[in-house]
Amino acid sequence: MVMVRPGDGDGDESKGDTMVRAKQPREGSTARSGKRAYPPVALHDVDDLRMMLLMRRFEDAAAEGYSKAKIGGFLHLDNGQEAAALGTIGLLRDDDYIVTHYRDHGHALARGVEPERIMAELYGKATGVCAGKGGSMHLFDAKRNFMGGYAIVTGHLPIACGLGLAMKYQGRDSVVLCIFGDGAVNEGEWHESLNLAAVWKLPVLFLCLNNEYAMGTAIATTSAVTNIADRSAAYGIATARCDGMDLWDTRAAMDKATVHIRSGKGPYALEAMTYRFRGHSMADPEFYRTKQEVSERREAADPIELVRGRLEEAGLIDAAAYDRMVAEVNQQVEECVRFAEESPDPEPGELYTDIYAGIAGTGVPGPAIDLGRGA
Amino acid sequence: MVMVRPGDGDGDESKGDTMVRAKQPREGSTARSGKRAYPPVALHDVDDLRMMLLMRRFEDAAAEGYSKAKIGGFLHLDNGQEAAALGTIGLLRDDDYIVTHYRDHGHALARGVEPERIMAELYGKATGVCAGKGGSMHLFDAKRNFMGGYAIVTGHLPIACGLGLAMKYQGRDSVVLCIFGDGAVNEGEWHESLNLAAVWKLPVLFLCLNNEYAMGTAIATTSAVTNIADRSAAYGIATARCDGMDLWDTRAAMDKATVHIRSGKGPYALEAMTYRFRGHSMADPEFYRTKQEVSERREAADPIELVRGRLEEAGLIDAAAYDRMVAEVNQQVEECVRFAEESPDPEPGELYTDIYAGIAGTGVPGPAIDLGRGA
Amino acid sequence: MAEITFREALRSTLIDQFRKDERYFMMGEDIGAYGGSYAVTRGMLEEFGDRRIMDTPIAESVIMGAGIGAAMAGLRPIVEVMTINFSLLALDQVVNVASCVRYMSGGQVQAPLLIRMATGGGRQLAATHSHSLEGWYAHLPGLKVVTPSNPYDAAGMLRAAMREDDPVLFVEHAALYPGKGEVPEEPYEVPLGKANVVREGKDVTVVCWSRGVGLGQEAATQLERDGISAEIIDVRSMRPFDLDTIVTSVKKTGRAVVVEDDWRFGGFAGEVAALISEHAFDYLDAPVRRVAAEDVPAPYNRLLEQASMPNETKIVNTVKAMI
Amino acid sequence: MAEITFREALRSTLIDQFRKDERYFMMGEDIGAYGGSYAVTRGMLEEFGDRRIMDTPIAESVIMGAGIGAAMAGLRPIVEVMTINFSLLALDQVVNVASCVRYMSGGQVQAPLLIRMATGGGRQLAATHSHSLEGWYAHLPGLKVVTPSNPYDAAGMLRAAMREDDPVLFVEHAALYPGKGEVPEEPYEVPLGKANVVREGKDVTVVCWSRGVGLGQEAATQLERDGISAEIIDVRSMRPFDLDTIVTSVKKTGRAVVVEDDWRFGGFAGEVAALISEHAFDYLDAPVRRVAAEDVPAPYNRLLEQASMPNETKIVNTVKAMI
Ligand SMILES: Cc1ncc(C[n+]2csc(CCOP(=O)(O)OP(=O)(O)O)c2C)c(N)n1
Ligand SMILES: Cc1ncc(C[n+]2csc(CCOP(=O)(O)OP(=O)(O)O)c2C)c(N)n1
Ligand SMILES: [Mg+2]
Ligand SMILES: [Mg+2]
Repeated sequence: MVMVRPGDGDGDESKGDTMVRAKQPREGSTARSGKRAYPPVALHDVDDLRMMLLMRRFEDAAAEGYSKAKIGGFLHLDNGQEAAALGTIGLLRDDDYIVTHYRDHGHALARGVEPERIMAELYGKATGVCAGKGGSMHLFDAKRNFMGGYAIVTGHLPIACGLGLAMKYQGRDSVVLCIFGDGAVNEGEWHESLNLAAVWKLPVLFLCLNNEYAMGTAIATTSAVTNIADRSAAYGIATARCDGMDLWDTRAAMDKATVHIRSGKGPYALEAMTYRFRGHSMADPEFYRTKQEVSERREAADPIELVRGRLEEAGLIDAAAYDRMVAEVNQQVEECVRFAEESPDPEPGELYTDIYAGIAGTGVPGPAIDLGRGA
Repeated sequence: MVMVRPGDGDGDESKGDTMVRAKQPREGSTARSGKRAYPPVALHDVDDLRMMLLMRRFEDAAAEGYSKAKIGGFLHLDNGQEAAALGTIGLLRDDDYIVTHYRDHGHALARGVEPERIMAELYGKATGVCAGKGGSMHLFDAKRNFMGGYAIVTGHLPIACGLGLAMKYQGRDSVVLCIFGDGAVNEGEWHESLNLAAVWKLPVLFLCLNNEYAMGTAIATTSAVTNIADRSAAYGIATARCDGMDLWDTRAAMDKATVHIRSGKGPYALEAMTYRFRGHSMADPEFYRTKQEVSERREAADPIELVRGRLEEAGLIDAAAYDRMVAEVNQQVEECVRFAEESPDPEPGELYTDIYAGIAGTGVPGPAIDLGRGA
Repeated sequence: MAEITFREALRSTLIDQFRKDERYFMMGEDIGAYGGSYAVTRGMLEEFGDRRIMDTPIAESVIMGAGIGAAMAGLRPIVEVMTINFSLLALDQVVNVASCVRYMSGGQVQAPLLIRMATGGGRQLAATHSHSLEGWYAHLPGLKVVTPSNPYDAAGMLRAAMREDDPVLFVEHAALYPGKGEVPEEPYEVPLGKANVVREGKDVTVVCWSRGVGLGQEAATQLERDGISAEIIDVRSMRPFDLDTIVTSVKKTGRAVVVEDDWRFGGFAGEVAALISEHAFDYLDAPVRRVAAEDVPAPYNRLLEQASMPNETKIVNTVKAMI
Repeated sequence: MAEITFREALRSTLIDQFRKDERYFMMGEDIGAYGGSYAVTRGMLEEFGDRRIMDTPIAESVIMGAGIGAAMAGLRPIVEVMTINFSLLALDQVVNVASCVRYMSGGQVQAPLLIRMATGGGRQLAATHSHSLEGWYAHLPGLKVVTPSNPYDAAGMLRAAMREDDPVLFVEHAALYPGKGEVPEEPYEVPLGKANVVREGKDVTVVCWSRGVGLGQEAATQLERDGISAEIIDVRSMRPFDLDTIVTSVKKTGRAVVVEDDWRFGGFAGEVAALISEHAFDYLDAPVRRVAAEDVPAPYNRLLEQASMPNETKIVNTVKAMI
């Protein structure tokens, strides 16, 4: 079901016509219809199920922490989008790069960042991945080339181009995975970035997680052409759409995309059709969609249920093993929360570190008075 | 030769597929090949010839003024682009709007702005269209709905959307003509503006004067897809390309575009293929193209020569009449220059007017000392 | 007089003006179906429809420019930028069109646009979402920049701003939205460009605006206990700026502290301090001090963030060190 | 030592560093085939090829971000923004990534990027093309902002800036490019963050930078004729800022004038004035004065534009009015 446009992957995109279709019917998620031809399940799919459960439970625990005011700021959860994240990030090599937006906990988990250090970051603790300075929207793990969550919509697309440029400059065949939402597509930086990546043939994979809404705004309200893969094709970029609720469909699309990029053919734009089961952030009153819509969509396609179902069918997991797995994951997340709660806040002096490589500030002495710190 | 994509003008763009073709061969200007089917020439074409001569001669006179340091700032001349400007602007109604970029003298002339007031503006005089405050790059004539030359590349595209929105809001069927170059299409605001105009169906005509270079950068250096009409189609916008060196071809395309917009179908993107015979600005050393390229292109297609040729063929003008016309235009431009030279500079106090509707400034008194004005 | 929130003061003023004059309409991200990210526009889509309450794409530059263009054509657009953080993406339109189009055109064209945006930190939104950059806007000739500190001023200044023939930036500190205050039911205006002495005092002048006014008042209460009498001036309008009121006060008190949420170095408080030093030089008993944000990107951790921001304790300590 | 232009000082330093270290490359509009809009990069495409001298689309935000991203991956990108006017379109990247990515990431990521841009008015480019907004950048913790006034500093500061592990904004006043000065042939560095006393004096301290230094020196020459001895300090680095050198001078002279090309209200000179008033309060015999641009959008007409800008006469008159 990966939709490949003519010219995709055959090494000669430039010749082929790529199509931009206005207002074509949305690809429904057909994950549970059973019509799809799947590859046989593999043992590592069990690990992926566990990871998806972890991603889901982690978000729920974060929501609880937020409700108790242990977590501050904005909190964007990605329940429902686990397959789209894991099916892409899970296929990357260690030397590949990731930049993503603020809805980034699951992405960090999928990249292998320690869950307790992510939770500790949400709690703002010294043991957090960013030592409590970045928070939920700005997760970084440089040693895993996880180069950040970014909270200015599309602010990271130019950064992805730069990372891709560095790969190309150094003759490395790493891929830069750049993740954003459907609402990001109308921002000028999206355009500038796709064009630059196309004309310089940068190894950037532009992954749009199309969950149909940008905060409360449905995509058709803000785009005359709602097929984002097609819009991306206008740059001469190879594109595809996949069912982001389906781990296997996403993986297949991701595989094609990375092969394309590593072979030096330049960027690729992948649109994963997905849906978020929670509000935009914890502050979202969800006026713009009905509870019924959400529950119907969840009923129709929960990415975890799909994986679980296929593993059960294949006899790789049974109900008891699944329950055990859920319990283990719950336990693991509880420990993350405990770790976060018990971790210390950053030292007050941390306020002034990590600004410059050296100690230089303004060069102007601060006022020689008690600042009333931590008031 | 106006290239119309399927769905264009048939009232149902949304259904039709619009094509984005990468790296298709550039439309050569076939103006002088004589193969084109032209409408019969008309008497008003003689006026257009005169106007094009005026546009050309005006620019040459501006260049002279600049060389004598009577004109300051940056000076961008549009010799060679006369048909693209007149073939579009000339078809507008009085209640239509225009916003354009810094290469704007010819556009103001085509709109009927008094040539002497444009020249006076280049000379920075009180009699200039903007009272000497705007200069070459920022010509305005509000009573003719000529809403400005803008010098930040694409800065005026959002403005065009706003003017268009106002037309729609008020139920008026005016067209907003928005003119920019090929270099502008990679800027984020181009994207934001085309998308907004498309989704809100704003009556904006996006006219790209594709003269193949942005300063010294050839279009293929910066765009993987160099067909700008096709790139515009990615927004679900009706598009066409025309030969901007050919007054009739441009007019035909413009006619289609305005009919489309006035019938409420939303924006239109027109790409006029053209070429500038002079450097980007008076400061351009033109390292990036050869003198030979320029003279060949000029030889192959000078928009003025085409009009003159057809008028001669049709017996509407002969060599003597043409020479007389040239002499008259030269005379007219000389008078513009004289007017500009003899006009006074703005009063010193003008520095502080036209900032606010009232007199409010910062509210802070200036230093009570002689400012050494005009030093 | 009713006790209403700052948010409600804005909302009811907008609604009242929308009912009276068709030329007003609003554009912004999530102002309609979502109900406004700070709920200022809640219910307006339902009443005025999507012709006048327009949910836009996430595309700040074209939203701003579309507002400017529509204003140039005679309408009275209101552009809501969700927060000042995102306004950087639209800054070019403000600097290079809105604030100078009247001038460049030699007075032919005006852009009577109202720009609204939320500002300020303090909610653990970290480095990219906690800016207080309204001082940058106040730097621009051709623009007016106002920032109310309470519901009464919010309603009155918004009404006045909506009548202006110049572009006005109306800055709303996000921390103030839920705060309550008395607001008359009858329409009224608070003229732009007038500072307000919100508390009289004789030992020191605390110059503040927006969220800072509450801090200043709280500090004054604390200082009073130690026998120090602080005069609190709410600047209200950053441009035009009511220097007279401030200088008059400083001539009386001999001391001034300027409070702002933005970073100290290169912030607007520096301008205010410089102006006071320049215009009340002979009356100053101590150098003008500033209480502003620490020179660090906003940290996420709550304690660090609180430590980085101005607060009443810092004002009190600063004043005490001056006396 | 050779007499070379400011432009040539930059160009030869870039070339020297490019030859020595492969990690340097440059991106910008028209830096290659066109030869650089101010000809700073002329000939570099020919020597280093289009892998290292990259002509970009007109798309300031992605150029800036691509520089930041490449720096994060270990390269040493140089981004040329044609002029500071256009940099507003890339400002978000500077504010919300370059200057705070180290902090947000808890020190894991750095962006050792060099940003170069031309600044300043005076060439009749009118309201949209005559900005001097470097003070805005100096406001940002995490960024360094320097602005040399002569060829010697240009080469030495550029060399130092290219070695920094922090993002540095290198601001080049367009009026200075053709100016000549002595520059050693051997590589040298001028450390960032150090002001320079370019002329000693005892009656007044003139604090200036970039184009202002020439104005200050000219004013000092004129003042000398009237028996007034002016000390001229070239700030050189706006952030970090060498307050010590300035305060030491003002303690000696008792008077200060700050000169800048930007608008007075809310400009960086206000910060400098506020700092001087704060840190040399007891030594000041007169309020600190500023000579800056008039509070108007830049007009096109030459006489109006000249009248709107700081010049030596205004400095002289300001000093005389203080003494
Ligand atoms: C430049 C900018 N404008 C506005 C916002 C506020 N905002 C945060 S997320 C968001 C919606 C983004 O939607 P989408 O890209 O579809 O991603 P999703 O949240 O659905 O995953 C908006 C408008 C922002 N962070 N940055
Ligand atoms: C935002 C911005 N970036 C850069 C520039 C400098 N600049 C002025 S014109 C120009 C080239 C524009 O080329 P194009 O759009 O093709 O128009 P043309 O000059 O060919 O008519 C550039 C880069 C600018 N004015 N604004
Ligand atoms: Mg979305
Ligand atoms: Mg061009």
